[in-house]
Amino acid sequence: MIIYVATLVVIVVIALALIAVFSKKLLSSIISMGFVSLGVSGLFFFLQAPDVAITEAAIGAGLSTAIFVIALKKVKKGESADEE
Amino acid sequence: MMQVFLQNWIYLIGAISLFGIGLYITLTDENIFKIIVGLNIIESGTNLFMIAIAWHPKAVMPIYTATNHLVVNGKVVSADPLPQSLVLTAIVIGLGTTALALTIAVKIFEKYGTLDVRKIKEAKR
Amino acid sequence: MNIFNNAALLIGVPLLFAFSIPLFGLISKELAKWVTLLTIGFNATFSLYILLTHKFPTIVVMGNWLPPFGENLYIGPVAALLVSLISVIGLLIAIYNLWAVKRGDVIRFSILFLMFTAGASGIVLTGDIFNLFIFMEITGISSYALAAFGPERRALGGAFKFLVVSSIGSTLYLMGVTLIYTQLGTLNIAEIAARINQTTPGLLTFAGILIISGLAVEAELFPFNGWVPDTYTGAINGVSASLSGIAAVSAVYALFRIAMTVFGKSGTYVTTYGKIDLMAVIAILAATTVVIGELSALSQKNVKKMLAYSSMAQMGLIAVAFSIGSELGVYGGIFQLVNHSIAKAMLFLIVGVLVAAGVGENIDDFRGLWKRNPFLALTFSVGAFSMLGFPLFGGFWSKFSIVAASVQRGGWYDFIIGLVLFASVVEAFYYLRIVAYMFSSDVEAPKIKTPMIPAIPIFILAVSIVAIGVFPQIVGNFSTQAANEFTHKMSEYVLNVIPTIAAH
Amino acid sequence: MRNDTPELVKKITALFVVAILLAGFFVAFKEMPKGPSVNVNQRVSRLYVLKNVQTATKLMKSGNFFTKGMKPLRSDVPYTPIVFGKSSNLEDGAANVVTSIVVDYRGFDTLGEVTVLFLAATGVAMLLFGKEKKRKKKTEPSLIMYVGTRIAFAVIFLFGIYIFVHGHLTPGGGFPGGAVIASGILGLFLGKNGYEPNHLGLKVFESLSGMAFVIIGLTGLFSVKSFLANFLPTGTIGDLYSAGFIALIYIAIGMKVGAELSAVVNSMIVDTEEEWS
Repeated sequence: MIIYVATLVVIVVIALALIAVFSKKLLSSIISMGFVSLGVSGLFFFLQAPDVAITEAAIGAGLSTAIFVIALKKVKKGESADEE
Repeated sequence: MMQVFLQNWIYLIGAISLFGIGLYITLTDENIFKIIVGLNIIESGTNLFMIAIAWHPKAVMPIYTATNHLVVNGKVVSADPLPQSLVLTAIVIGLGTTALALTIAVKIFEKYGTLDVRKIKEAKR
Repeated sequence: MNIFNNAALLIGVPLLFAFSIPLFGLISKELAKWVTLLTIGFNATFSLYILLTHKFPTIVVMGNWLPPFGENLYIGPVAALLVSLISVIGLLIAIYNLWAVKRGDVIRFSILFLMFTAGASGIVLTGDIFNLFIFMEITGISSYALAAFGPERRALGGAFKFLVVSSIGSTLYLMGVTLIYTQLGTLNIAEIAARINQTTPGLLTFAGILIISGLAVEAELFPFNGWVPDTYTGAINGVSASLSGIAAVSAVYALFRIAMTVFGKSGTYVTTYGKIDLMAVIAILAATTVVIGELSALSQKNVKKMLAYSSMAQMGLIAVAFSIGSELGVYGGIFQLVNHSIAKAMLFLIVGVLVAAGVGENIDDFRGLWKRNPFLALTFSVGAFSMLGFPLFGGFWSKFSIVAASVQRGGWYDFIIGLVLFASVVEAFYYLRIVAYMFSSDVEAPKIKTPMIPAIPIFILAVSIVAIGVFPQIVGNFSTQAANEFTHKMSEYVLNVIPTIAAH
Repeated sequence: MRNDTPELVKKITALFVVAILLAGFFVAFKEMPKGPSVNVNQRVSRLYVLKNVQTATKLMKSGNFFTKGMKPLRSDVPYTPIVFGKSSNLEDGAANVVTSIVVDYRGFDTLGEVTVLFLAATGVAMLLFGKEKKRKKKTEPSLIMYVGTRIAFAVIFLFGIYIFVHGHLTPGGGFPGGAVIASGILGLFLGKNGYEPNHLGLKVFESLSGMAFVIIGLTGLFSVKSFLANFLPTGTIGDLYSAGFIALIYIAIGMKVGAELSAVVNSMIVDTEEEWS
C-alpha cells in the first residue's frame, strides 16, 4: 500500500522539479527546489533510511534553501541599488 | 503486478527524472542561480538513486532497537546501510558546493552587475 | 601484504595543521604561510623517504579494519613517485606564494592551498573507490575557491565554469560507482578489479563511460575541458601552476587507475571488459584533445592562455601514451607526466614573476627579455625546450618512448607516431616563437630585478629539468616499476592489497 | 557552449545529451538487481550489520573467495545473535549501523567530508573577505521576534546537542545536529539587525573541534597502531555509554559542522566591501 503513496510523492517531486526548471521567477524556483529536497527526504523515510532523511531535511531542504534565499536577497539588493 | 512494477521501478524513475531535469536546466539556462538550482536537483536525484539501490520491499531500517531485528536466521534483512552512509557524505558535500557556488555567483553579480551567462561572456575581462 | 600504518601521517598531518592554521593566523599572517610551507615540507620529506628507501609496495590500514571491510591507502611505485612529485612541486609553489600572495585573505588562502596539495596526494594514495570521490571533492572545492581568488574579475567566471563542469563530473562518477556497487557489493578498488568479470556487460560499459567521463573533467580530456582556458587564465599564476602541476597529475593517475586496474585485463596490452573497448575510446578522445589543444594554442596572443591550451594538449598526449596499454607506453606516459608537471609549473611561475614586474601577459611583451632579465629568459627557454621534446631536456626521453611504444604496438595505434610528431612541430612553432622574441634585441626597456624568493623554486625546477634530460634514469627506474604495476594488475596491485584473493 | 549558438540548437543538444544518458541508465537498470532481488547478504555491508568479524570471516569462507589465511580482526568475540540492550563487547557497539559505518568502519571518509565542509566555509569566507559595509537603515524586527528567536535558540541548541550525542543510538548524528544548531544561529541573525556572533570564539571553536577529530585519529594511530582506530571499550549495545569513540567523534563533528555552517551563514549575511591593497 505504501508504494502507492510513494508513487504519488515521486510524481509530486518531479512536478516540483519541473516548476523549478520552467518558473520565470528565481524565488519560486528556489522555493520549489527546497520542496523537491523535502519530498526526497520523505521518500528516504519510505526507503527505510531515517538517518539520511533527517540529514536531508535539515541540510538539503532547510539550510541550503536558506543560503539560497540569503544570496538572492544580496543580489536583489544590488539590483534595486542600481535602479535608484 | 502493478505493485511489483512500482516496487522495481518507481524510485529509479524518480531519481533519473530528477537527474535529467537538473542536467537539462544546467546545460541550457542562462541565469547563474538557475544553474545552481539545477546542480542541486541533480544532487537530489543522485541521492535518491543511491538510497533506492539499498532498499528491498521487505527491508527494515538498519538500527538495532528492542523490537527491530536486523538479522533473521543468520540472514541480514535490513536495508543496505552502506549506501545510506555514502549519501550522508554526499549531502554534506553538496551543501559545500552549493555554498561556494552561490558565493561566486554573488561576487560575479557585484563585479559584472548581471547574472546572465551570455552578458558575462560578452563583457571583456 | 606489508602494512606501514605510519604513512597515514601523509594525510593526517596536513589535516591537523589545516584545522589549526586559523589559530596560527591569530598571531600573524606570515606565520600561516610558514606553517603551510613546513607542513608541505614534512609531506615532501616523508614521501621522498618512502620513495628513496623503497618502502613500497605497502598498504595503510585505516581504523584497524583490513581492506575489504574498511578503507586502505595503497603505496605502490606509482603512488610513491607521484606523491613525491606532488608534494615537492607543492613545496616549491608554497615558497613562491610566500612572495606572491600578500594581499587579500592570506590565512584562508594558505589553508586552501595546503588542503589542495593534501587532497591531490589523497587521490593518488587511496585504495577505495568512494574515498577517491571524497578526495576529488577536497581537491575540487579548494581549487574552485583558489581559482576565484584574486583582484581580477575574470577569475570568477573561470572558477564558476570549473565548478559547474566539475560538479556534474563528480556526480556522474558517483553514479558509475553506485552502478558497480549494485552488482559487486563492494567499494574496494582491488576487490572490484579482481571480480570485475562477474558483472554484466551492458551495465559495466555504461558505468565505465560514466566514471571515465567524470574523471576526464579534471584530466582535461576533450569534451569536458571547456573550463581549462578560462580558469587557467583567470586564476593568479601560483594557482594556475598548481592546477597544472598538481591537480592534473592526480586526475590522470585516478583516470588510469580506474581504466587500467579496475576495467582492464591483466596482460601485455590492456584491453577492457564490457561491450566497447574503453581504452580505445580514451585514445580517440585524447588524440582529439591533442589536436584541438595544439591548434588553439597556436593562435593565442596571451601567454597564459597559450600555456593553458598547451597544458590541455600535453594531458592529451599523456593519456594517449597510457592508452597504448603496453608497459613501454605507460612508462612514457608517467615520464611525460613528470616532465610536464615540472616544466609547466615552472613556466607559470615565471609568467607570474614577469606579470608582477609589470611586463604584460601578451607575447609581444616578452620581446627582448634576455636583455632585461637573463635568468628568467634562460629558465623560460629551458621549460619551453623540455615541453617540445628537445634532446638533452626532460621532454625528449618521454616523447621518444611514446613513439617507441606505438611502434611496438603496431596496428592502428601507429597514428600516435604522427600525433606526437605533429604535437612537437606545433609546439616548436609557438614555443620557439616566444623564445625567439625573448632573444631578439630590438627593444630597449629597463632591466627587471629578479626577486630572491621566487627565484629559488624556478632555479630548482630548471635544474631538475636539465638533470632529468641528462640522466633520464633518475625518473626512468621508478617509471619502469610503475609501468609494471599498471599493466600487470592481478600480480601487482590486487595481490599487494588483498593477498588471499588469488585463491579464487 | 559558445555565445553565438542559437537557443534552439542549444536546447536540442542538451535534450540529446540527457536522452543518451537516460537510455544508458535504462540499459544499466535492466541488468541491475532491483526491488525484491536486492540482496544485502551478497554485499560487504552484511559484515557491518552482523558486527562480528569472526562470523563474517566464516560467511566469506562459505562464499566464493579471498578468505584463505585472512585473520579476523577481533577473534576473542564469539558470535551470538545481537540482542538490544544485552549483547556486549561487540566489535563495534553502535545500535545505529549507519553511524557505525560513517564513523568507525569508514571513518576516513567522514574525516574527508568534514574537511570538505571546512574548505567550503573557508572558501566562502575568503571570497567575501573585506571591510564590513555600513548597513543601510532597515526596519528593525519587532521585540517579539528578537526575544522569541533568543528563547527558541536555547531550545534549538539543546535539541541539536541531543541529536548528536545520541547519534549512535537513534537516527541523526553530527551532521544534522550541527545543521540544526546552525539554523538556530540563523534565527538569531534574523531576530536582530546587525547581530554579530563572537568571531574570535567561533574561529577558535571551529579549529579546536576539527583538531579534536584528527587528534582522536592520531591517538588511534599511536595506541592501536592504525589511524582512526577505536581505542575505547565498546560497552553494551543500546547504552548511552557504548560504541567506544563514536560518541566522541560525533560530538566533535557536531560542533565542527555547527561552527562551519554558522560561519558560512555569517559570511553570506554580512555585506563586505573588497579591498586589494
